[in-house]
Amino acid sequence: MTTVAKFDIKYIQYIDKDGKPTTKKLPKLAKDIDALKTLYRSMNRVRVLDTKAYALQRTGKMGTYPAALGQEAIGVGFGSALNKEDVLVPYYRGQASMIEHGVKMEEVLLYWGGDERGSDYQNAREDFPIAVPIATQLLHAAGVAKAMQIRNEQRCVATEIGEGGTSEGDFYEAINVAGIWNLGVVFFINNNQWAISVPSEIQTACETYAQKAIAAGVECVQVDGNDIIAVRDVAEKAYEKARAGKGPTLVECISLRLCDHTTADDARRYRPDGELDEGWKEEPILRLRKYLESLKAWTEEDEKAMQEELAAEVQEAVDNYLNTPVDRPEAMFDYLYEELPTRTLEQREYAIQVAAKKGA
Amino acid sequence: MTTVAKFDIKYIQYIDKDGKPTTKKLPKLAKDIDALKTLYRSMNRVRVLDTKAYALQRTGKMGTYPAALGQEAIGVGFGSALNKEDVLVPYYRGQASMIEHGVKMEEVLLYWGGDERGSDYQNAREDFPIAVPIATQLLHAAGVAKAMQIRNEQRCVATEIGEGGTSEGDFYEAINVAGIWNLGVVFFINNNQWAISVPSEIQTACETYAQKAIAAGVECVQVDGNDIIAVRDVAEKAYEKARAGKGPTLVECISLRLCDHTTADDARRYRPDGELDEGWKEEPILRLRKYLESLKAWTEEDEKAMQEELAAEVQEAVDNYLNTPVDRPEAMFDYLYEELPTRTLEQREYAIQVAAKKGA
Amino acid sequence: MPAITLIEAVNMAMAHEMGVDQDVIALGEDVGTNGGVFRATDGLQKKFGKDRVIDTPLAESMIAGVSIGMAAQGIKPIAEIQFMGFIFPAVDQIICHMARMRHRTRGRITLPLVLRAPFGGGIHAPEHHSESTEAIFAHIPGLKVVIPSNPSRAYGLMLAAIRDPDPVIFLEPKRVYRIVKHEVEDNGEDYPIGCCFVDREGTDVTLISWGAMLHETNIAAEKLAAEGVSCEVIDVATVSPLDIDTILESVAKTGRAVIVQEAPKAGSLGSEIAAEIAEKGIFNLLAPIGRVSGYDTIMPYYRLEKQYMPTVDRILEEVRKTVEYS
Amino acid sequence: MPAITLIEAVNMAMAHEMGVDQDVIALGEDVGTNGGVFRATDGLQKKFGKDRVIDTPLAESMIAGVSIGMAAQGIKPIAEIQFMGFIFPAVDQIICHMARMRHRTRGRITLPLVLRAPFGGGIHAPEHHSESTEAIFAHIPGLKVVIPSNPSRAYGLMLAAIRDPDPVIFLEPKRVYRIVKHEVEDNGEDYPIGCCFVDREGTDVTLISWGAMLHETNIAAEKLAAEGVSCEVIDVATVSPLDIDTILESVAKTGRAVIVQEAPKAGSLGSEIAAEIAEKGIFNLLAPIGRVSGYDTIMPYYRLEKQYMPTVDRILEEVRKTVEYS
Ligand SMILES: Cc1ncc(C[n+]2csc(CCOP(=O)(O)OP(=O)(O)O)c2C)c(N)n1
Ligand SMILES: Cc1ncc(C[n+]2csc(CCOP(=O)(O)OP(=O)(O)O)c2C)c(N)n1
Ligand SMILES: [Mg+2]
Ligand SMILES: [Mg+2]
Repeated sequence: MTTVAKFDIKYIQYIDKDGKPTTKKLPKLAKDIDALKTLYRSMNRVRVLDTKAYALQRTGKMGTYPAALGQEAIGVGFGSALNKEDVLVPYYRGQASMIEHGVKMEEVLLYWGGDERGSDYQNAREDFPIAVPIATQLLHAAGVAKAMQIRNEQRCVATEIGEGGTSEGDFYEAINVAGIWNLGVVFFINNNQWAISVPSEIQTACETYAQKAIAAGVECVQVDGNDIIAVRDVAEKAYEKARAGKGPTLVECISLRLCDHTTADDARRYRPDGELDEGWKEEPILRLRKYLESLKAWTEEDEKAMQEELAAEVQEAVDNYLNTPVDRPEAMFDYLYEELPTRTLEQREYAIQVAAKKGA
Repeated sequence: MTTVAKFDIKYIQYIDKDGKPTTKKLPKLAKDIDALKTLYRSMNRVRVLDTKAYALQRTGKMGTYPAALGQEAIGVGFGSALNKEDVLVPYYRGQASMIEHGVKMEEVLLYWGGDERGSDYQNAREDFPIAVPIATQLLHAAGVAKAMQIRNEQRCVATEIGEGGTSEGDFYEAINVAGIWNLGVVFFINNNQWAISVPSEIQTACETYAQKAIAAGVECVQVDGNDIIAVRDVAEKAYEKARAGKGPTLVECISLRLCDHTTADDARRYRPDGELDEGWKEEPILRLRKYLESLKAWTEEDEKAMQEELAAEVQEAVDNYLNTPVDRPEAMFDYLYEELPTRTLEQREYAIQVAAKKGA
Repeated sequence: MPAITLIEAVNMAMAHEMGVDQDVIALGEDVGTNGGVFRATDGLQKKFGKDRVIDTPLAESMIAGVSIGMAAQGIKPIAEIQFMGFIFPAVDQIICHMARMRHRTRGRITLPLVLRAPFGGGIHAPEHHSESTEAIFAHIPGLKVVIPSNPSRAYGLMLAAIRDPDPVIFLEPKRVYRIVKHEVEDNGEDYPIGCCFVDREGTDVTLISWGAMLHETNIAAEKLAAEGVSCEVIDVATVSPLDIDTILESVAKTGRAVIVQEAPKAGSLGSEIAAEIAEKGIFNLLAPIGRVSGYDTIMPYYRLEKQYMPTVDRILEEVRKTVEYS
Repeated sequence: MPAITLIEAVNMAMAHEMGVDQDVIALGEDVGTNGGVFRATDGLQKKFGKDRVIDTPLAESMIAGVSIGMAAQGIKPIAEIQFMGFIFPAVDQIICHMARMRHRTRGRITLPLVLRAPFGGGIHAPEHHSESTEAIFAHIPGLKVVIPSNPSRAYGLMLAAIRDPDPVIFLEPKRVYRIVKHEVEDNGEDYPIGCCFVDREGTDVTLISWGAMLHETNIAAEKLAAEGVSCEVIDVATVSPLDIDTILESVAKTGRAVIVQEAPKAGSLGSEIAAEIAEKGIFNLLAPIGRVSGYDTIMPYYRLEKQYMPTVDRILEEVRKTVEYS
């Protein structure tokens, strides 16, 4: 019996839950106050948006919405590290990274508000729309990276998935092809510890989600997903590697879903007592604030001012969303193909008539 | 940066290509001459059957057929270690294990000869028919094991897949669920180094196929698939563990496909020069013969007698196959549901008429 | 006897059969502690334990494939696909194995299993949660595809599906999960699979529908009755294998037919029914077959979904046209 | 100009377009060194290199999903699914993404890709290698489904499929891969997608078919001509979106229609065509629509496949019945 291969999984954390550094070897970012403030603001922005979206849903002005409460460091961390010309392939709980990469908040609201125009991103033209069918998006990310490789471009692709989603075959097929083709794609797992009501103990026998990359010969690492400095630093390095043609990385980010799965869910049905209390002690925003405060870089006034600004910013997006009139009925048909077949053209005319009658 | 998980992959071999033990800690089987002779005969039987099937195909008496040339130790090894009440869920190149578990050779021939009755195994009533859609069978194996678990039975399940097939999502979904449900199933990978024309260098970036099990938290091991003593010994232990409710194992067996992919393939289009010459030096039958000879347990006369007996045995199966008349046309309908719907009943009558006219 | 909703009827049928048959088990994503995202399996895990009501990992091909393996051993799995839009990863297992295991083993291995999925639009659900793709499964020989339209039928047909020795795809019209209640006795009596139900007898025109659309269809029939148009309303219920005889008989009587469905029109179940009428009852027809249908386009997100879904008005218009045709 | 087979025409069209458009690439299992198990991509890797003719790992969902990603970036992938029986793991990617990317991004992201697969029975292939499941894809809005029936059409339609800005499922009737040869000039001229072809003009009855079955249909038409029955033969070619107008016009002229297909009957493309004729041309019909079809059962293994597949005799019988009907 000989040993033919060996693997280990590393865990990265720079700032602990009390905002204290856990190592002396901090990345540059840990000292870049402006950058940290921007990240802090971004995480708060997502939280304000999510809260607002919840309220809209509760008052009948929005459809089902998946908040990212407690998981803001992940999306903001890896989303903000992307260059504009990189491509983001998000999952449904991806608003944090999407907004960082240029998707407008009102676009996010439009999408969940039941309007396809929410995916016609005005800034992030190459980014993929949200993928609801779980794990499918990872293959698209691999394909985008393959296109970049074929054209010899120094860009990269980031994509995200929940820890539950890693049980899908598409997850594995994507990391496997990324491995063998040496694609410039970085896979982020938001391990928020729940897949709706299903905890990790029911999802997989793995000790870590990072180790799933071993099945694809892909480099991997586990990160404290509540530590945005760690997430962002790991993302930057993985992107550099990807852009340099040195292949994919899989990053497991450990967080906790502090909210319901979506507005349609009630986590009290299945969440063990005490979990939330513990979770709130770990959450990423307070942690960064404590760290900033420890550097004397953040005050109560800063906080107040920022919260007011963010409220206004989000409100503007909400207003834009609410003021967007429902699309024309024929929009159901107008983007099906470049050119609509005759048969469907007749249906389009009919739909317009029906709508006109209803309107009348 | 801390290390949170560690893994290594072991490789097992007892007998090298010259029939020499590579360790002093040999399993009992290595000294059980009768058992070894039976295994030797079984491997030869498959080889004779495959040769015959090829000849039948070449003369228009059979459909496409996938031989197991050079891979006989794998199927014979793990198939023979099963108990009768265990369940086998084979893949299309699975004749070696199938025959070991009671499937008749004429049934194998009937299946590839285009007759569904080939899957109505007379002895192995619970075994699954061959799965052509790659990797799908692994999920069935997991399901069978789950049924055994629900009923608290001390049985186990064995299933097989090619190394190329491990790239399919179903492979991963199956090992993942087997891991988390702690199922009594053993997954054998026949790593014959080719998936039709695709070598491992194009299939996956993994150093080993065994390590794919790490993604599922499943125990795994790599075995010399040309060493039937190793395969059989590993299989026995894995089954014992499975029957005892201690969960799944994944076993990668390294071999080489010495034949074309199937009768429909021509490996000369893609196989590198010299590979076959090297491969023939490693192959499992000669190796076991050398080992037996080194124990003075096998002579040229034994060989001759055995080959004659096997030729007769296989010829009988071939005759039975060739003498099986084509099924009734209405057999197309008779097993679709327990009870055929009226509509389809009419089609059945019609098909009988059409056949009668043709016959006339 | 309290009145119950369609989803409660599904639950009651599962609970009933699990109570009398040890081999029946339920599995799927979130079916355990959570009782299913629509609560179809509510309370079942508490009642029957974690061994018989199983929360699975998130993988639909796995759910289908593992169910096949279990069923081959005589377990009778009721597997939930959380929404029909997520059944597609399981299609390979459904088409290549589920539908054909009995056939390909010449009856040696049979698969007594049920694959449940909520489907259809109209509840303001997110993308991929509102499609009606029953036609895909209805085209696959070896499957049975059942769609209950109300609580009583949901109870009776679910019992029949579980007891059926062959695989049944059981599609639940989630828009009507809770809009009507029936008094349903938990008496274990199943309804026949493979038969249409006649919801309403009539003489002027046959309205043919299934699932949620039956509600609009019945409302339309009621309104038309007030106008003096006598509609026969047929609930197809088992969309495969299709009970075409009941439909043909009705059309022979009325001479006119209107098919009402939510799915896109091209290559749909409505096409199949129309084709059968055209083949076997064409000269009974006094008017072209009317069809009220979803459009041949992607199911829109919810702001436009009302524009997509057939309405009572659209049905009325089509029926009037068909009845007035001469 | 040498005469070439259907599969050579497919190869020639791919080679042509790869020659003139750098963005066109081919991928799939065994498409590289091996040139495809049927040799559809023979020689392409040698000519265009490993970057443009890519042997993939063995995973169909991956092939489809990665093609979507590439196409979103303006690459034009021609992806091969080795046999149509193995397309099912990719169905989720096809239905949930491929068919709707343009739609759901309001035109922002489009997918100029082709998914090729050989299909159909009659070549003594193993299990799962002989089915005809075009109806599944023809029911999905947002896809185009093209089936060439001969070498010239294979060349022209493949070029059109590659150039089409939207996803095209290109199904190749493998039974006729090599049975006829046409002189096809490699001139880069495409044929229109979305149009039927009229193979033969006639006045008594319209025969409607596609793919391999067109061969039996044309033979039958020839025989019937000798009997004095004048058949119009239509090659549907694009099974979705369907060019129903050409079919309706022909039926308006002949008053009789017979549909010939290899797929099972229930919920098939033949049903769709029959339903459309019944809806829009019913009173032009002098006889019920005839249908010659595979049966509603699992495609048998090869010893019985001849019993399953429609034959010239079955077509003749149905056409005679339809023509004699009065
Ligand atoms: C293929 C598929 N199956 C099922 C669902 C329904 N569903 C939506 S979210 C979810 C749980 C996902 O959990 P996880 O991957 O951990 O991501 P999270 O929501 O926790 O971020 C499920 C089952 C889906 N969207 N897609
Ligand atoms: C889902 C699916 N895709 C493709 C095929 C076609 N096919 C048959 S065998 C094969 C190669 C399999 O290679 P491997 O898994 O290594 O097994 P081996 O044949 O070498 O034993 C392929 C691609 C198939 N049968 N099923
Ligand atoms: Mg999660
Ligand atoms: Mg192999």
